[in-house]
Amino acid sequence: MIVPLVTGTAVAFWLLAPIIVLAAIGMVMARKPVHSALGLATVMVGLAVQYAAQQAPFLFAVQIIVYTGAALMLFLFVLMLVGVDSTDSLVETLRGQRLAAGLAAFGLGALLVGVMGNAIVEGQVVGYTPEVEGNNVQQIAYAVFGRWIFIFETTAALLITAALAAMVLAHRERIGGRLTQRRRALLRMRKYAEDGTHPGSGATPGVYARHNAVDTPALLPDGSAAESSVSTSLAARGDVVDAHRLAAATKWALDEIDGEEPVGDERQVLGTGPTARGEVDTAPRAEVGAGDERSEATAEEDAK
Amino acid sequence: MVNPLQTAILEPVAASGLFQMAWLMIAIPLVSAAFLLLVGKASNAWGHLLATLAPIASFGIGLALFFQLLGASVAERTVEVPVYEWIGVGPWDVQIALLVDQLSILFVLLITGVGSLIHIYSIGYMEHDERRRRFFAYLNLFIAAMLVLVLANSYLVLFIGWEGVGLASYLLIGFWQHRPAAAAAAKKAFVMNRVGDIGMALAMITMFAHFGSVEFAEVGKNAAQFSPLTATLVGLFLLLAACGKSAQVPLQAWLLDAMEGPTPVSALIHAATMVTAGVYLIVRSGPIFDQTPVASTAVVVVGTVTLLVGAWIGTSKDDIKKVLAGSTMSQIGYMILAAGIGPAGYVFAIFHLLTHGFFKANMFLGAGSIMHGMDDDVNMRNFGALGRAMRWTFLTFAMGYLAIIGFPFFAGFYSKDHIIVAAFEHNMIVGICALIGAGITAYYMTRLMVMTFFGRKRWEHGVHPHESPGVMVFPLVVLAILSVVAGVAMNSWINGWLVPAVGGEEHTYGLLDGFTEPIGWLTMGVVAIGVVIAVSVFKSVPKEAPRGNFLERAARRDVYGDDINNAVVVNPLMAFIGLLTGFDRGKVDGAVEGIGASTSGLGQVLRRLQSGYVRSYGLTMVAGAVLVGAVLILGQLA
Amino acid sequence: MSFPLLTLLGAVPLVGALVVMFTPRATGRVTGLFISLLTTALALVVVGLAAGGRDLSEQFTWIPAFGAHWAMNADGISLTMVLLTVLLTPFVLIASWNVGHADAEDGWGPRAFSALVLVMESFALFCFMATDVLVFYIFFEATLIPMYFLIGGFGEAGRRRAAIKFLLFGLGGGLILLAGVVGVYAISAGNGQPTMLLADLAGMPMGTGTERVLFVLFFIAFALKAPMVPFHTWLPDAAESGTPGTSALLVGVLDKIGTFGMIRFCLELFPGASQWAAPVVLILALISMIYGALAAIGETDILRLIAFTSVSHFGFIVIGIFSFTTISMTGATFYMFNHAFSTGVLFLAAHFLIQRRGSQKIADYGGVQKLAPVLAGVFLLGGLSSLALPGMSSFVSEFMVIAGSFSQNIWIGGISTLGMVLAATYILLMYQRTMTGPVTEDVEEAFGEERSNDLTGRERWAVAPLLLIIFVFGFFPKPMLDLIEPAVTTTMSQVGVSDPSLTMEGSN
Amino acid sequence: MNPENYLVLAAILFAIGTVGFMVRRNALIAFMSVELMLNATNLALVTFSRINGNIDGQIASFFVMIVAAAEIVVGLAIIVSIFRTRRSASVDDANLLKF
Repeated sequence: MIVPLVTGTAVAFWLLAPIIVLAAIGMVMARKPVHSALGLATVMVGLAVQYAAQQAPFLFAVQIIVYTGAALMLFLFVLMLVGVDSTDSLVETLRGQRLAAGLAAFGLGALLVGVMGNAIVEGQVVGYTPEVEGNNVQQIAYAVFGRWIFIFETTAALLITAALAAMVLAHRERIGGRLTQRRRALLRMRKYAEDGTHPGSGATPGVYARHNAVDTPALLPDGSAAESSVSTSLAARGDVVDAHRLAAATKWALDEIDGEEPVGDERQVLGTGPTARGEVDTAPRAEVGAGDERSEATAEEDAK
Repeated sequence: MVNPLQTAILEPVAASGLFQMAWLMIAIPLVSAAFLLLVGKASNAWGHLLATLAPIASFGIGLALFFQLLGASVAERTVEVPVYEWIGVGPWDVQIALLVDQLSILFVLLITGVGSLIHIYSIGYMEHDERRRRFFAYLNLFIAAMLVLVLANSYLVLFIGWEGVGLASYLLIGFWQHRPAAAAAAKKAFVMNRVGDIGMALAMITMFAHFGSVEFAEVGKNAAQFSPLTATLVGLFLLLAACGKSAQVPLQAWLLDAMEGPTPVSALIHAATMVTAGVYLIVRSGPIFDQTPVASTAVVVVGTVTLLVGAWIGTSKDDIKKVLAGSTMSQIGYMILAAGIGPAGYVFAIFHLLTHGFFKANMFLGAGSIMHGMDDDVNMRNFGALGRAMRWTFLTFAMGYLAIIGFPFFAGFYSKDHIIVAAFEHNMIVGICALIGAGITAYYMTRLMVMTFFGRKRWEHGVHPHESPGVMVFPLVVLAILSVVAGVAMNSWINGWLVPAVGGEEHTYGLLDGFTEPIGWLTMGVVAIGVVIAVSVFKSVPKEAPRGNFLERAARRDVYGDDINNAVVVNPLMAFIGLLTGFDRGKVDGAVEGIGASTSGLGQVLRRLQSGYVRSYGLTMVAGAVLVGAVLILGQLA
Repeated sequence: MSFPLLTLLGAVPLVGALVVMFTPRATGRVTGLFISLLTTALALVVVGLAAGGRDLSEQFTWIPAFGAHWAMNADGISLTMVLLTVLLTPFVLIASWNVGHADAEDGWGPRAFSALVLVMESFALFCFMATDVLVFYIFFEATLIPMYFLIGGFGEAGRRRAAIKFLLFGLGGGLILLAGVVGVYAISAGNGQPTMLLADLAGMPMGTGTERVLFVLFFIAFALKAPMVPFHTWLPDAAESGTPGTSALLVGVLDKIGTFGMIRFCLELFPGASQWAAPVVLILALISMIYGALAAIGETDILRLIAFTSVSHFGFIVIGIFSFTTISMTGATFYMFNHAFSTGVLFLAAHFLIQRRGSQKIADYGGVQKLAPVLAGVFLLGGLSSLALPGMSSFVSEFMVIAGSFSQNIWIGGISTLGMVLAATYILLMYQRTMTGPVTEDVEEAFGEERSNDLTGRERWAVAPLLLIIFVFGFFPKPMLDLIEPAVTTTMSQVGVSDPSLTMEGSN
Repeated sequence: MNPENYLVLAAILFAIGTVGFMVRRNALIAFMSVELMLNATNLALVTFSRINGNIDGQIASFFVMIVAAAEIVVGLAIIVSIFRTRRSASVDDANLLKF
């Protein structure tokens, strides 16, 4: 039985091609920009392997290091700046854009395949005729610094201008002077004088609360939770512990002091009832003030 | 029935001596007219006197030429006076040249003679008109144009005079332009003359196409070479021209409206001279009409019909000038009838034309002096018993009246009698119509005389007619004498004089022929009947015109001539023009504006492509790339 | 090829226009008039020399690649056109003395008017004298510019729109002509050395198909310029909203380039095709003549009416040209010469009338003859020359056109005589409605006793010479006809047609 | 191994890149799609270089990478500056330059 001559490049190609295509489609279809970036990274790496398979080791290296490594990472930087958490709705606003785009792209693809198809007759491969002895890198170096030296220098100029352009574009003139510590204090007091905002720093998470975890909001003297004490990205993600349950005990005590009929049954208030998140608190009933029940609930909740 | 009489064609003789100055006759009135118009107000005081001298001077030259021709032998009586070369292009060699022969000299004498008398008359008549100078200038212009018409040696030069006369009549009819009726009448006259001029133009261009020249001599010589169809066509075209100018049936509506002009104008232009131009044209084109019996019969028919229509109109018009205009139309019908008969009738046509010139001018001037006395009122129902009030006018008018009805020994008797005789020889029905025409003429002329001069006074209160001043009465007297004497003087002489020029055979007519032939008696009988009926009917004349029977109502509406013209030509043309203007504004312009509007509309649509979305631009780019690629590939494959 | 006199003649008004622009505002008009009179004098000298047999043709190679030469020549026909331009322009300048706002700061004052008129005169002269297709084409298009500003800058309310419409029609025509010129170049290049010279092109052999196509192109361009019916709607609009002085020049000079072009280029370059197309063209011209006359009768605006009369007259001219007889073509050329003056007088008289009363509508007038007899007289004389009264020059030309076309085709000649009646109707109808009848009250206060503004001295001097020319050439057309006839016979021989033999050889 | 496969792959990637650019509203994603298209072209260049046995293909691809780098820098700078002023990175929001 003849074992089909399967060369390394064929394996590389047939293994990676589907992955690359799927990654590309993933990049286009992903709702979160970060996922698209990852898709693109996969495509680039896959292509790098193809370069290697096509006897272009130098390009393989450059692709991985320079292109994927640096350029793509820039994307991630900007993604972070622009708002990594923004998910785009895939609903199409322009009428008929999606259908037309699909058609156009299909036409383009067919056209390219057709054109390239008859550009190559039965795909014979001609080996490299090296102008200078040495491997691929020497030849590229010879060519780049030989024939194409002029273009090489122009690209150098191009890169400098690009860098300069980026700085110019992203630069923002500082309008006011540098905010020194003295000025910050002065401003804080002025703000307090004018509209009575609290000059001191807000409460950090867990202050006077029954727990000092990052996601537990601080409790203000009147028992309400201080929103500003928890990081906005956590709040955006919805991982903030419900302050109501924490404040219940204080509130129960205050009602007791004022002689009013305390709200809610004793069991719930003291943490032996169903937790704020609606599931029955199966933990064994313990005396009031035992911190560990609290930690079990939160651990449970964190797991979710 | 081709007429056996052969039209004489004489070789014109070169001008010599006084003849070379013949063009002066035209130049004097033309220069004086131009002078009066250009000099303007300065010449108001004496302008009209200068203007009167001009036709008198031309009359003098004319008389001198006449006597020279009388003295010359028959062969030398056709004299050609070259003036200068007008159009010398390609095959054409059109000369401005005058032709003085027996026929044209008679016309010259008529025009300048009657013209001078009317100028003298106008001095009195236009006494208090502030634009008198302009009136006399136009009269001189008319005399000059009419002389060009009769002295021309070719149809083209005749055409200059023809249109010049049309212009002069336009200016004179519309002299009192502030009156809308006069302006409309003037325009109508000019346009209808222009319709006739189409006939003239068509005739001329046919001659040019066939002979390369339009001189009477050339055309006369080569007329035989015309094919029967062309000859008939040219004949009919000339008839159309004659109808236009002489107000014959198809184109007669303008003559009655032309009475809007001052009375001397009516006398000169619409009685004596211009309206007879048509007859002159037909007599001059004798050789052509000889070739085409069809056209000749057409002329006879037109003449007869107009003869009857004119007389019919004359019977029940209350405006004295309209009656005289109707009678002019009828008398010219007689002349056209005579001219249509062929060479035999030419002489009688001209003879009647001359006598008619005298007595019709006399009666028109008489009417003018009556209007002068009656504060410009023309309605005969307000006249009556003027005989006693205006002795001289009454006497001279009576002479004219007797002449026109053909009272024995008066001018009309001789000239009309011959025509009726010739008519009977030509065709029985035509003869009878001519006879009936004579009867009706007698009827309406007597009606006019009775209503104006006899019967009870029906004057408006505050009107007291008085005799016109001497300067107006003098021409009346001269014309009256002429309308009496002219018949007798010319009866035997005119045939011998004209036959060499216009054809027909020599024949001497005695003074008493009228009494020897049965037709003469017949005519006198019919005339007598007409007079008796008129006198009896118009014993008492009611103030208000009675409703009258169908015939009278038709006559009052000019035999519905205007209504026919409007219905057949004017209204449809105006409707079509309205349509056309709408079409031009709407469609043609619309199409042009439409192109403009549609381009900007397209612009509005394409504007939307710039949607502002980068992604749609991307799509357009990719689609474009694909298209280009596809085209290239297809190009390769094809 | 001695001293380039013809180029000098064309250049004088152009340079003059520049001089006028730099003279102080007050004397601008006077210098403008002086320069136009100078051009007239120079033109008369040129005509004298040319008539005296001197060869004034000039030829300098200009663009060897196309074979384009700066070639000028003055034969009978172009001399007539030159004469008509130089004779009409000074009097239009005199008549439109106070056109434009005298103290206009934005330059649209009378000085700008004179300058633009001089520029237009210069381009027209070059057009008439050019014997090189490219030079003719360039000036054919160039004349649009000054005329656009003349219509757009001075005149009534809708002038901007009319100016644009005029320009678009002109450019449309120009475009079609350009296609023709390119075709001619292609053919001449095909037959060896590419040349634009009329002399070389005349005998150029070309396929009947191409010759016909080129003929159609040239003819449509010229039919657009000299408005024939389907393309005529720009002329009434331009005349209605431009100043009558401008319209006189537009109709008198500019539109003649169209008909002149027909003789000089359509006939001489494409003889075969002209004869092939002659019947169709004649019918089109006949329709144009009758359509123009009927539209004139139905018109209510004086200037539009006069514009439509010109459409009718152009119909006559084209009938004359395409009847291919010596008489009709000489008649047509002489017609172009007379039409300029008869319509010029009409437009200028209308100008004086409208200047006094302010409105262009016929209905607003009545009885002007009583208060301004001289103005009415001039208006009547202009009208009479327009309806071709014998004794006036237009009769000679109109009669020659009718007779010439009749001898070639009985029906065309026959129907064209209708024009005489229609002309009489629209002229006298207009005259009756405006001049005669009782004096209406607003005519009274416009021409009233106290202001007694009949024609002033200046206005009489503007119109009198034109009338003199009409009468002189009415009675003595010989000098002009002798000038035109040789050129027409050469054109006829080039087109290869001869006069129809007289059916009966009458010896005259 | 027939090089044509690589070209087909390049064509598919290029087509996906164009779809990405035309369909997605987020500027960064569109930008990434452009990068994807560039990578596709690089693949094609390398493939042709190998087919024709000439090193220039690889050099061209190399230069494409350089230019891509410059382009990314400037592109991202622009996107950041737009984001900073408009608080949104959507391509469709910047649609004022229209009819």
